[in-house]
Amino acid sequence: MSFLDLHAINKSFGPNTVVKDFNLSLARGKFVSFLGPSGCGKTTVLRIIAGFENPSSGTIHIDGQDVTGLTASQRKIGMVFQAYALFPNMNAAGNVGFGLKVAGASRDEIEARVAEMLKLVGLLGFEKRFPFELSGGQQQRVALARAIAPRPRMLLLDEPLSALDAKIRVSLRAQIREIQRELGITTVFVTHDQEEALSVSDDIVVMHAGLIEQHGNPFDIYNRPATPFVADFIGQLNTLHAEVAEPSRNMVRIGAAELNVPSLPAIARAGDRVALKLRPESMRLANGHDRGIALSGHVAHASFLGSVVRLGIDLGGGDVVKLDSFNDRQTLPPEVGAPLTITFLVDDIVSTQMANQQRSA
Amino acid sequence: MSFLDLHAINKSFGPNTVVKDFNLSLARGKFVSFLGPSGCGKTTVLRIIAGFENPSSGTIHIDGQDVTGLTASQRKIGMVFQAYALFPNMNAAGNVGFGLKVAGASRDEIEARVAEMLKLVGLLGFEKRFPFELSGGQQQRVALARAIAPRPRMLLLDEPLSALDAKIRVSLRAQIREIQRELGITTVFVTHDQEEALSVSDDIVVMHAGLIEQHGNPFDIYNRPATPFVADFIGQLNTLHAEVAEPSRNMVRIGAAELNVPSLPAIARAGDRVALKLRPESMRLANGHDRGIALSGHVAHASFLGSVVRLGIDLGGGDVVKLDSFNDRQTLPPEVGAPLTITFLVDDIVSTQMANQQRSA
Amino acid sequence: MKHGFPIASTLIVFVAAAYFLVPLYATFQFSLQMKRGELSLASYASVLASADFINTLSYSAIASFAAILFGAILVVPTAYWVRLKLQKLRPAVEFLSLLPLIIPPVVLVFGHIRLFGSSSILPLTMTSTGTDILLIVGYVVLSLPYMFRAVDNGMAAIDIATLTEAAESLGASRLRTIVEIIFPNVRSAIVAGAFLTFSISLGEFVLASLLNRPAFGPYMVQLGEDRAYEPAALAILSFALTWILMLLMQLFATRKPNQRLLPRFGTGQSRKLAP
Amino acid sequence: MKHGFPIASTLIVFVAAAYFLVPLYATFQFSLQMKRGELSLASYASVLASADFINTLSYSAIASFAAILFGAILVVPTAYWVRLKLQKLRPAVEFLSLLPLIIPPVVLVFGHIRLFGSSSILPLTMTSTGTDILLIVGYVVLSLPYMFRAVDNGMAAIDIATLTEAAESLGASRLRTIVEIIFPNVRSAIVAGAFLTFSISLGEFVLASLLNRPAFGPYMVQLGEDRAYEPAALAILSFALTWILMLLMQLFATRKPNQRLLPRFGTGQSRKLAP
Repeated sequence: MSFLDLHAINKSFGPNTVVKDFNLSLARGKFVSFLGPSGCGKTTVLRIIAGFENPSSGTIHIDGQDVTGLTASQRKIGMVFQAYALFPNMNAAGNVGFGLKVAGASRDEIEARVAEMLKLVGLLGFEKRFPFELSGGQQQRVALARAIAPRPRMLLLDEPLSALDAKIRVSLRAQIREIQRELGITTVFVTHDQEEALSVSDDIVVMHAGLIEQHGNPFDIYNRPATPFVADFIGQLNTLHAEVAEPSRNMVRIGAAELNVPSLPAIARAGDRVALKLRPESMRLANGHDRGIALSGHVAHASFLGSVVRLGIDLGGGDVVKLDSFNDRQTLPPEVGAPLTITFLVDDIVSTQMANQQRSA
Repeated sequence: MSFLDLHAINKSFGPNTVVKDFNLSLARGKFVSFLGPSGCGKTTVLRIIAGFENPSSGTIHIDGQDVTGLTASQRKIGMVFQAYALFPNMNAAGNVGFGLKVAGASRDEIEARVAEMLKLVGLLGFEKRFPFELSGGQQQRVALARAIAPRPRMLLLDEPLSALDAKIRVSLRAQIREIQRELGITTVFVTHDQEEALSVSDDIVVMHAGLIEQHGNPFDIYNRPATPFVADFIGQLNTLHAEVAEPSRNMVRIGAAELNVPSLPAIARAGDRVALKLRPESMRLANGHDRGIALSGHVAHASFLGSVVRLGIDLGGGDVVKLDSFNDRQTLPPEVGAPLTITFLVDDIVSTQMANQQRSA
Repeated sequence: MKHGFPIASTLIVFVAAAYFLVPLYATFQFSLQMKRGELSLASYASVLASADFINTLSYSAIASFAAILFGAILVVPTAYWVRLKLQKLRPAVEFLSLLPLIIPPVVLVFGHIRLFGSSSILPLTMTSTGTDILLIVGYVVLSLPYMFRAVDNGMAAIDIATLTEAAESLGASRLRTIVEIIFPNVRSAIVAGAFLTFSISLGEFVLASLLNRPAFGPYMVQLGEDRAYEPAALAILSFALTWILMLLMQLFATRKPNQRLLPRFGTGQSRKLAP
Repeated sequence: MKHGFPIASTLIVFVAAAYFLVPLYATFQFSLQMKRGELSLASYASVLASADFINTLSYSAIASFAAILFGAILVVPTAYWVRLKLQKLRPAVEFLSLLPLIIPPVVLVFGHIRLFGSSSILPLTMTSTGTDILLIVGYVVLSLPYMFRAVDNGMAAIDIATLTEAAESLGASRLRTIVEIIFPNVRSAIVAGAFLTFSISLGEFVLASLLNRPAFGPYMVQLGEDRAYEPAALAILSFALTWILMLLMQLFATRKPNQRLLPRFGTGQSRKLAP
């Protein structure tokens, strides 16, 4: 049986419906991310789970108990906020111990648990520091310790990393995931950053305009997007235009090459133009160990990004595809205008759409 | 002869010296980035070029003219600010035309130039919009148009993208670079974002604590860092520990393998432990086309980041190296604990340091 | 977060509103009762017919406008330069701007009478014009906390330093920057400060009374001691006058996009509720 | 951006400072001249020996403290709930808090005398205690703009809504949240508001005079009309008293980390100059 159950949640603010018929079942100990652009309703769902907002309709069960009617203070859910929200008048120990004090724990018990929690987040020795004496990353680690100190049934994280610097963001997300695994605590993580969601989650719920677009593991979300929105929102997509050759056999033609694509839109007729969608990293520069389809073109632009070199390759006919390759210390990136050949596998085609439905990636 | 010449610039605020003996010669039409962590002095140098700060000592020449004593309003330098700094009481046309109006251009002339500039930044038709009616990216494009409308001798950009969303940041940096190429205007770009600097610049000046650490093109900055600071600050570094075998022949030993490294610290003696530094993308999973040195280990952690899969590989002896590989739709990332073999070339070793000087990458 | 609180606090807000509005209504109602047994505007007619009313009102209005003018000329450049160049002096200037609230006006008046009295080198109190000047200066001082706050917050809302640098990099002189960039963007803040200055000056009693000026405040108090119904009419009139003026000033300031109806003292951050 | 401006504006700041400090000094100097030809504290002795001084001062001090207490009890929960739950009512509440600056006090007094006069259902003005209550309520109202601003800005500085949610998610009741989280974090803001309330109430004249209360303000004005040197001494004394009180209040509020010495009305953003 699932640990967290959201059933038919709807939420409106006045005339605006921000969450529509949201259903989710989550097993105990899982780490799930809500991912979507701002305004997609992900934070509202989180706040409904926490008890900060009432759903307009629907029910919330945690561990079999219907908590829909409970206040936030009765739900036993730990929460970490984007803006840290440490109590400025208390030091780190006071913050971490607050939930235990409220629960009526003894002084010794609180002290021991505070030490344990601060050790867990790597801040042992920082007990006496006030929030304004801590860096952003340290504050958020104290906030995490505070949230889990009273042994909540669940942990909710509301964009906890978006106020932090890039390097700290990466290291703290790994630390959060490690702690979550260690404690086995069921966790919901809200973010608009796809790399963050992909890298830490067991499961991802991609949301758009109040609806769930896809619910799956990171690998599937990225490699088998269920809707055009997910395909576009997560990662980048190249578009290759082709002409339908034989719709019945899923054959298309690019220039002189014919290829058998995994699928074609049902309405496609011979002679229609279709758009094949591929990830930039699925395309390779031809290097002797060639595979799959090869297409020739020339470099339209080249960006050296450090570990990755990103080329824009003009294949003629209006198609400029992006191609990522790793930096090689011995080889300068190609010059603009240089001719080259790219290869890809038909299995790498993420989706095939009618050309007039094309979106820019 | 160089177009911009900074000679022996020093700047102190009270007791703090924030720029130390800064020298720079820049050819006409170049795009140079100042890159460094916050507080490194990069913005101060930019503000000294603009005329918003006076250097404590040193001279600034633009196109042969000594401008050290000129006010900002006399220097004819266009500037784009992080916070856009559009005049809230003027619409887009009013903002773009302000510099020309100040210079005494005629009404027709202003109108024509405003249209030309707005077209250049892709905002034709937005003349009547006020700043609060524009998105962040649009505001910054208007700010760019405003800066270049009076045909300044140089363009200065002070972290122009850091207030924008990730996707807009990437597209606007490409647009800025394109416009800069089209106009051939000498440009200085300040950023703390290495990918931004690497992708758009002809030249990069890496700064640290008021000093220039390295001045070179992006490829060299990344692949041939001149100082340990640059190596650490730009990109990521793996550390592989090795034992010095024969210092005279630059031979080291890792486990049973002996290899000839490009260089060794002069003080290295046989039996000393040294740290070899390599980029994550220099390491490859062994795949049959093996090359260079091969080392065996097992997966310590695996993150799926979308286009890239990042593995941490435990090679034993305390060395856990990161390895980036591109996502493959057909292959799930390896499980934690799975054994595998990595390969790298000795030419990919960025630097070799004594093990006790080791820094975390 | 869900039970009952909105009702309790809405109640508080209504009680607070009632605290102002009920007396206002009571005053208005009373002002209509001059003729026994019927509601009439007789008390208003009586007030408006009085030469003292017109004279003191116009005297105070002129003095208030003068105070607004001098106040703006003093405050706008000061606030601008402090923000631009004298960040270190900010605490001192902020403190100065609050002094008029802390120093009882009586102290100021005594000090001025001493300084500018018959035996001083600048015997302003000896002439009527001199005393008028002292009164206006006093009004400027009394309104300083509000004027400075309003203008300073108006400048905080736009990033004055960066706007100045942007204008400079486009070749604009300092004067041009102030006239074309700074002033248009703080105009509504100046109007807010002016409105408060006017309100305070019009009803002010202590300064005008001690300097013995024929101002509206002392006239109101005097009438309050002498008559029954006219003071109520007077209070309503002065209230209405203040509001009409405020509306006129708002209309004048309306051209700027994105302005607020009410003077703004604080940060007024609003919290993002939905995701 | 480089030439001369710091000098010009530094000058303005000094002139502004002089405008307050010179009269203060002149008053002080004059207060020492009661005995012809020598400097003495005779005027102070005369003031301090007067029973009226002690009586009116203690009366006003008690009334001020009462006003502070009631003001805080009214303002802190209101400001808290408005921030937390009634963002839509913010403009209305902000406007209400400014009303006392806009409505002349005379109007309020007339309204109250009408409402609570001999013929009303709550004839407060008929008893001394009733009038005292009216005076205190009047002081609360007069200080509302300052008290509300100070507390509201204190709450803006910390994110009150998120702190409340954080406390709730840790199981805390609303009362516990207010007592342990909200109050300690706005204590210095309350002290700032209290200080201004005290300053204003102590020197207030119009309300006290119209309600005919034995308060310090009317006493100062009365003395100013009757005597020569004592008023100066009185002004200095009241000034000193206000400051001593402020220091005491600051000491009381000092435990909180990261506080400011001065009451804070605005955003007080400081600009980052170096990179």
